[in-house]
Amino acid sequence: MREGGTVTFMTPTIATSAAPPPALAIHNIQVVYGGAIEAVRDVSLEVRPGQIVALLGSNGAGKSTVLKAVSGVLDAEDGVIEKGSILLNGRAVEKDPAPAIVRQGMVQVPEGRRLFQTLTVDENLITGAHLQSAAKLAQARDFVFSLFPRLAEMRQTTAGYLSGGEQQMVAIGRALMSQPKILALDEPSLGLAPLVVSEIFRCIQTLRETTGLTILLVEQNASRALAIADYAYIMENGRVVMDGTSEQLRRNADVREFYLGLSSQPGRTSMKDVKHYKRRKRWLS
Amino acid sequence: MRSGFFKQGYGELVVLTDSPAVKWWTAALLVVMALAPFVLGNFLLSHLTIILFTTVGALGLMVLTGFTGLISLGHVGFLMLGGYAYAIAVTRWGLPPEIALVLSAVLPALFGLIVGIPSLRLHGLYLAITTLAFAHIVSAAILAGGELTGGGSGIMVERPVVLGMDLSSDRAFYWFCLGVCALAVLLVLNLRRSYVGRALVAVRDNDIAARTMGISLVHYKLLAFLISAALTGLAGGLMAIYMSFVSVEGYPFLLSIEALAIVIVGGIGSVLGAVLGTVFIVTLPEVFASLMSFLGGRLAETMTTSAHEVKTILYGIAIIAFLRFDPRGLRGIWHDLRHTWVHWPLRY
Amino acid sequence: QQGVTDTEIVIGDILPLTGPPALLGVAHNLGVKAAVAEANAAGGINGRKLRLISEDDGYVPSRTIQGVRKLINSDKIFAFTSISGTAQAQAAMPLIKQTGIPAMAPITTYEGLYQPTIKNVFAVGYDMRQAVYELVSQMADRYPNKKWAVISQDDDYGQNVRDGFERAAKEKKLQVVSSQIFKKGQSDFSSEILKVKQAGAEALMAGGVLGENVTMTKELERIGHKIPVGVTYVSRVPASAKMMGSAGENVYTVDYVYLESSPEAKGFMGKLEQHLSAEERARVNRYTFTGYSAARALFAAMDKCGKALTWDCTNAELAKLKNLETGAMTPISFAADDHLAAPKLFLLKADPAATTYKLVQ
Amino acid sequence: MSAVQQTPVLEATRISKRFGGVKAVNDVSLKVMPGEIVSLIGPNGAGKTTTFNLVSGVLPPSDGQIRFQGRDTAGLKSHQFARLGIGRTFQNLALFRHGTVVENLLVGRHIHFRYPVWESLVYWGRSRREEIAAREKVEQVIEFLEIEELRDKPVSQLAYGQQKRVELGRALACEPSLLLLDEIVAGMNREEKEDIARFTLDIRDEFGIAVLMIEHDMQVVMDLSDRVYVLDFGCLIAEGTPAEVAANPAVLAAYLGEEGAHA
Amino acid sequence: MNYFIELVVSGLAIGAIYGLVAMSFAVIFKATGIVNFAQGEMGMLTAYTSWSIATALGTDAVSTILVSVAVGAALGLICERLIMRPMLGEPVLSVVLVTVGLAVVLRALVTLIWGAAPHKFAVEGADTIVDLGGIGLRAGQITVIVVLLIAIAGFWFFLRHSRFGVAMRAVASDEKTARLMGVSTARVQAVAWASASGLAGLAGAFFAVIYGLAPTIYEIGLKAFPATVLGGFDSVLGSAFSGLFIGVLENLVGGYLPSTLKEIAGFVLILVVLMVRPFGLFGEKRIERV
Ligand SMILES: Nc1ncnc2c1ncn2[C@@H]1O[C@H](COP(=O)(O)OP(=O)(O)OP(=O)(O)O)[C@@H](O)[C@H]1O
Ligand SMILES: Nc1ncnc2c1ncn2[C@@H]1O[C@H](COP(=O)(O)OP(=O)(O)OP(=O)(O)O)[C@@H](O)[C@H]1O
Ligand SMILES: CC(C)C[C@H](N)C(=O)O
Ligand SMILES: [Mg+2]
Ligand SMILES: [Mg+2]
Repeated sequence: MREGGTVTFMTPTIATSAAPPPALAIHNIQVVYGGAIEAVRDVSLEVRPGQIVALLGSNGAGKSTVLKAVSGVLDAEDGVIEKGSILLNGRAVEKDPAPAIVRQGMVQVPEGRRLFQTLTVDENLITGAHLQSAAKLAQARDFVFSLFPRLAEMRQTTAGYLSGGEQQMVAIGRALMSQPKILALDEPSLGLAPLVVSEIFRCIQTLRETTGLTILLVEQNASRALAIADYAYIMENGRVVMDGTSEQLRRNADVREFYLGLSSQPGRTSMKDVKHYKRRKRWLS
Repeated sequence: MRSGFFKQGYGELVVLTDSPAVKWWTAALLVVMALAPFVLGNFLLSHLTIILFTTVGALGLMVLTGFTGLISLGHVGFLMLGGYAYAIAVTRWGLPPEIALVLSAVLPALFGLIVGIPSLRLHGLYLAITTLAFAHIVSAAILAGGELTGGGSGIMVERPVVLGMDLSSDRAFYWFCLGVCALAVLLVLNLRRSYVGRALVAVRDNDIAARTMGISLVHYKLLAFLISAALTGLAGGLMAIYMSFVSVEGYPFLLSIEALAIVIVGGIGSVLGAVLGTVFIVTLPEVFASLMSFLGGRLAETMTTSAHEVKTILYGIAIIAFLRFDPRGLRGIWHDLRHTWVHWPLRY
Repeated sequence: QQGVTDTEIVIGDILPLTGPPALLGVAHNLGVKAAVAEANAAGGINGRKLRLISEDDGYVPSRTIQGVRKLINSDKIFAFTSISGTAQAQAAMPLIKQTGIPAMAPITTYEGLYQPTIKNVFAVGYDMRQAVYELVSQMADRYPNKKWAVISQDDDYGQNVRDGFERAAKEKKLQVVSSQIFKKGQSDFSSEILKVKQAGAEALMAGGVLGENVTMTKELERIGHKIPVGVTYVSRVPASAKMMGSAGENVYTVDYVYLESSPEAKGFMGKLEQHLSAEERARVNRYTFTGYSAARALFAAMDKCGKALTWDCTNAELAKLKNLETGAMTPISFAADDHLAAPKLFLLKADPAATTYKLVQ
Repeated sequence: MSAVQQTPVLEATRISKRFGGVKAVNDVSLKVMPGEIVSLIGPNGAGKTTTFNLVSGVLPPSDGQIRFQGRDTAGLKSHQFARLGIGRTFQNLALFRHGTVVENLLVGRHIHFRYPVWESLVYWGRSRREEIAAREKVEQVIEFLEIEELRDKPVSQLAYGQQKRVELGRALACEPSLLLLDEIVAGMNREEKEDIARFTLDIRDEFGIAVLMIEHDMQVVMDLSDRVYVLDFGCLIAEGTPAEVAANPAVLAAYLGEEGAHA
Repeated sequence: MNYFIELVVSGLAIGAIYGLVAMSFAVIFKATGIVNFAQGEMGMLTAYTSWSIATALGTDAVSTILVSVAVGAALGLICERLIMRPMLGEPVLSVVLVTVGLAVVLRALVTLIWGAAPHKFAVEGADTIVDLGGIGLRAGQITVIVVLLIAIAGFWFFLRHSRFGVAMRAVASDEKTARLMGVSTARVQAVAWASASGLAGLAGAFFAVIYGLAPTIYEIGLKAFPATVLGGFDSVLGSAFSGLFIGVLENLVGGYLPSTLKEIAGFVLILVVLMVRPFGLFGEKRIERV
């Protein structure tokens, strides 16, 4: 984002009261795919207004599944929330369809971009603002272009022809078009160049600071995520195995080794020096 | 529950089934099928015969649409070519029926190659429509075929003697179809588990990736059309023998659709699905017919004129309800049943 | 014999109950049903009640074969009161011939049904080819020195129309300027009719089944080419007259079945009233007459066989049938070497105002 | 690298690719020697994936020459590249999503089957033997990549990172002499990245496969690569050892940013 | 020359009906990515229903048109709600097959309710022959051409200037993600079905008025297929114009060549066109990338 500040299109939430109710609260959900595969078991987490909460975990841990459950799109993959509840601003939404959830101000940037390939960049953005008035649409679009100037040049390009990184920018921009109150990001830095990654994280932070946007962030880049998150959960094999403030986690030895790549000795280990393949599931104990 | 998760050689990994139970059941089914004519009445026997040769055709479409993902709305064209190839070979050229049956597979296969050529450039519905156009053109050509094809009047064919079997007996014809069908199922199963079958599926799922694996799209799409058309043509030949008559009107567009229905209801991409789908789609209308005469009694008599409509409506609703209930098709239901059976009372 | 029990005789018919000519098949079926109801009301045939099984072939020959096979092999019927359209009957003939089951062929009569005589097949009606020949000849007499065109369907039925037309054209030395064949099921005839006009034709033989003929006359009207049109008796139903409307002013046909309004048909219409529901009566047309007549002829023969009802006896009795009055058409007779009951033909002209056809004197 | 005379596995000379008016790749030359791990980096949209597409035959170059082990690839059909010994993974997963993991890997071995098509219908004798041999090879790959538990799962049911691993397996099953990896560690956590890094090194060391990879993760690039090429707007802007490249101001400006270099 | 013009003009009249049906195919495809095989049947059912309504309530031309649009749209909504809605998100082929099932049901339903006999759909003035410089056209035929032009203009405006049009395409492109963005895919589908059935209903009603009411009207669906393909499956306007074009082509073929060729003229044409443009004349190109 070009020097912050100018972002005024979102109504700031009042983040004053001592313990505001969580913007998003998940209680003990269990998700089953195809009536047979249990992908998420007994997961609970909470995101307070204005917080950035990170959700970390290895491949297949169930992070994306949690986000899909929150957004109400599990049914498209034959998944169901078997147990538990999801509260958005105190309202149970686990049975709501996706558009209803968007209307309540929660939008997701899905994993793997999932652009509307045959539509142009502009049309992708317009779809993102589907529930917005025309005036707000223009405003939101200007904001997105200020965030990703590269997209402004590619407005009329068919999205399917963009490079991976450009697609990711469109995906994030598209979600921002609806001016959400809660934003769920599934691996936003995936496939982005370092310069852009920095930019994205800076922008997430600025968004939060200037607009009070609440953010649930699924990331593999743990050091980045922990750097901006207030609180974080770590998932393994469909369960939350650890949670705490970013500070606490950053100090945890396991997290340091397996997520931040910092061994007990000072200094960074070169990837070349990793001598053996590490085994998973040690969190299960 | 099955045991035997431990394999002693890699050979065991490529077998069609590693379950003794499945082997036993298959053998039992074959024996029962072979003995069926001794117990079944005329009607059921001819119904089974229809199922058998329809399965052969359905397998053909399964190879093309199910494996390779090329949707065809014109399979009735291959069926028609197969039927006419047989009829013309036997009645016009006086060829022996064995050779005529081979022709009924070969001629459509050649046409399959021609129809396949557009598939290299066209995708999805556009290809589907070209196959539809092909079927239309075939029927127009046959109508204009004069003496050779009998134009609009069609050709009568007698039930032949094939390999010493006199097919004019319904039983003999049943056994013949059973043999052909079993062979076709086996061949397609083998095809599916070989590199050829995997290449076809790869083309369906991701043609660019398939190309980088060294799979030539031209080669395999044409191959799919070739095999598919040959099987469907053979089914056409059998159907001509069964009907003893070929005419252009005997091959309405609806047959293409029913073939697709078989493939989809059965479960895309599965040989078992093709078989189950055929049984389902071929039997469904008969079930409704007998249901109506059973329930109807006098009612059925008074509504003879609407009976056909009621039957058709029930048929349509059954298909809709079925897909609504389980869009993965019969194969999906089959897997669920098996899963429940194996895991019960646990759910996961 | 199959289909016969102590109390019951099962008979069957196969007809286009769906598809383009369903109107005709359904009406025909009603005629058969009326005959069955009448016979049953009178105590059945030698004490056995009749039961009718109707099969639909949708006007598709291959389905006719299947249906015939089903009726003979599964339903085990004793006899056929009717065998579908021309191409359909043609396709089913070998099967019927082979089994020897008594079969009436009252829907469209053509040479293949009776020449050479088939032991168990009896055609009730006027030969289609012959009828077209008569029609064209009579029209040629009324409208001498006209240039002619013919448009016909691309199947056996159309072939019969063409054959009859060509014979008439040859004998009457007609100048034929356009001869077109259309694909069964076609609905738009604008190019065909423009072609007729372009060729300078002054009279047309329209060889469609029903809707096709209607569309052709309406197209003629639209392009302002008012010429006399001949249609086959197949089209001689109220619906066609109604649909042609003012375009039907110059439409001729020949038929051997009494007009619904004629005095001869009065008794028959009364019977229909008795045996059919109001809803069914709304569907009645000339095919009801043919269905009834054929069934009556069959029943008469079966009746003569007495208790020992067999196929051979029925076939033999049918061949001996003389001057059977049905009240629906002129009397029916067969002979051992003549299985065509060719009743008398009348020349008819459409009467758009009354949405029917009327006799031409 | 010892012998200078060695023929490069891959040698692209001044290749370009235009899409309509856009020059996605502009006059790029690059070379991969046997046993090398080479990285291709650059900002988003720089043309890296397009370069891969050219090199692996997915797209024909508008200009330039691509030699593979000394052999000119001009005029080759795209499916023929695999037979030259090029295996690759895709940035946006391109698995055969209806198949299981094993089936996907077996497709990877496609070019190694020798028996004629019709024998597949028989599945006996030669065809069966070859199928068994292929299966054996695939099991080795599965073992190597430690995806035993996923073996019979349909790939559509796998999580993103698992799918990437299967893609790697599929490319390995090809037994290529050059492996192209397009952002393979994207979407993996540190631990998994280390695994992949280890695999990559082993692939090179044990199987002698040269690797050309596109990567945005600088640690992986810096730690593994023997050499690095940097693309920007379709043009090569730098080339050299990781350290040289990381110090290049043009690269810093266009790609790494101040902090990226040591992130 | 006059002969040629007469062929062309008559072709436009039937082509306008193809055009309406072709448009309706394209509308549903554009919004949901599926082909509705019951489109011709929707037209037929609408024609019959409108006929029943018209015979009961009198038959002036304008109200007949309005009734058929309304009936068509209502039928579309009902089918969407009862049959298509539950199929949202299911594999394309399954959904397409459901429409085939629907077609079978509707076809039989029409015969069941109204019988197989053809009827005249009499609309005041529809049969009047209007003389256009020596060429006679029935008022009904002229009206259908005009109606097609109005529909083209309407849809052009709708697709060009409304965000709903964009949302429709988004749904067709990726249903799940569209929902993530707050697009109610159900509503998009409902609107698509309603408007497509309205178009098909118009086509069916006009066909019935011009050629008579018969249970074979559904064949306009099959006849309009080539038009949709020619225009491009996702090109609503392209399909409309292609309908006109195919109507004219058929007539010219019928007029100058043996008339049996007329039935396959459209199909032969699309074969040729697709070889040159694999996605129709105005269709969107498929994205092929890795
Ligand atoms: N559609 C599906 N059907 C069946 N199983 C699924 C499906 N989607 C995911 N799974 C399974 O659920 C588990 C969790 O998947 P999920 O995508 O949530 O993981 P993730 O934490 O997001 O991993 P990644 O970091 O790789 O994206 C995985 O083991 C996966 O195999
Ligand atoms: N098939 C295509 N048609 C049109 N433009 C294309 C096509 N493929 C790529 N491009 C364009 O070429 C440029 C380079 O794309 P490419 O995918 O090679 O980038 P990249 O370096 O891989 O980027 P990233 O790191 O984001 O994946 C982009 O601007 C993209 O929009
Ligand atoms: C009942 C009618 C359909 C008969 C028609 N004339 C035919 O012979 O084909
Ligand atoms: Mg994920
Ligand atoms: Mg890329």
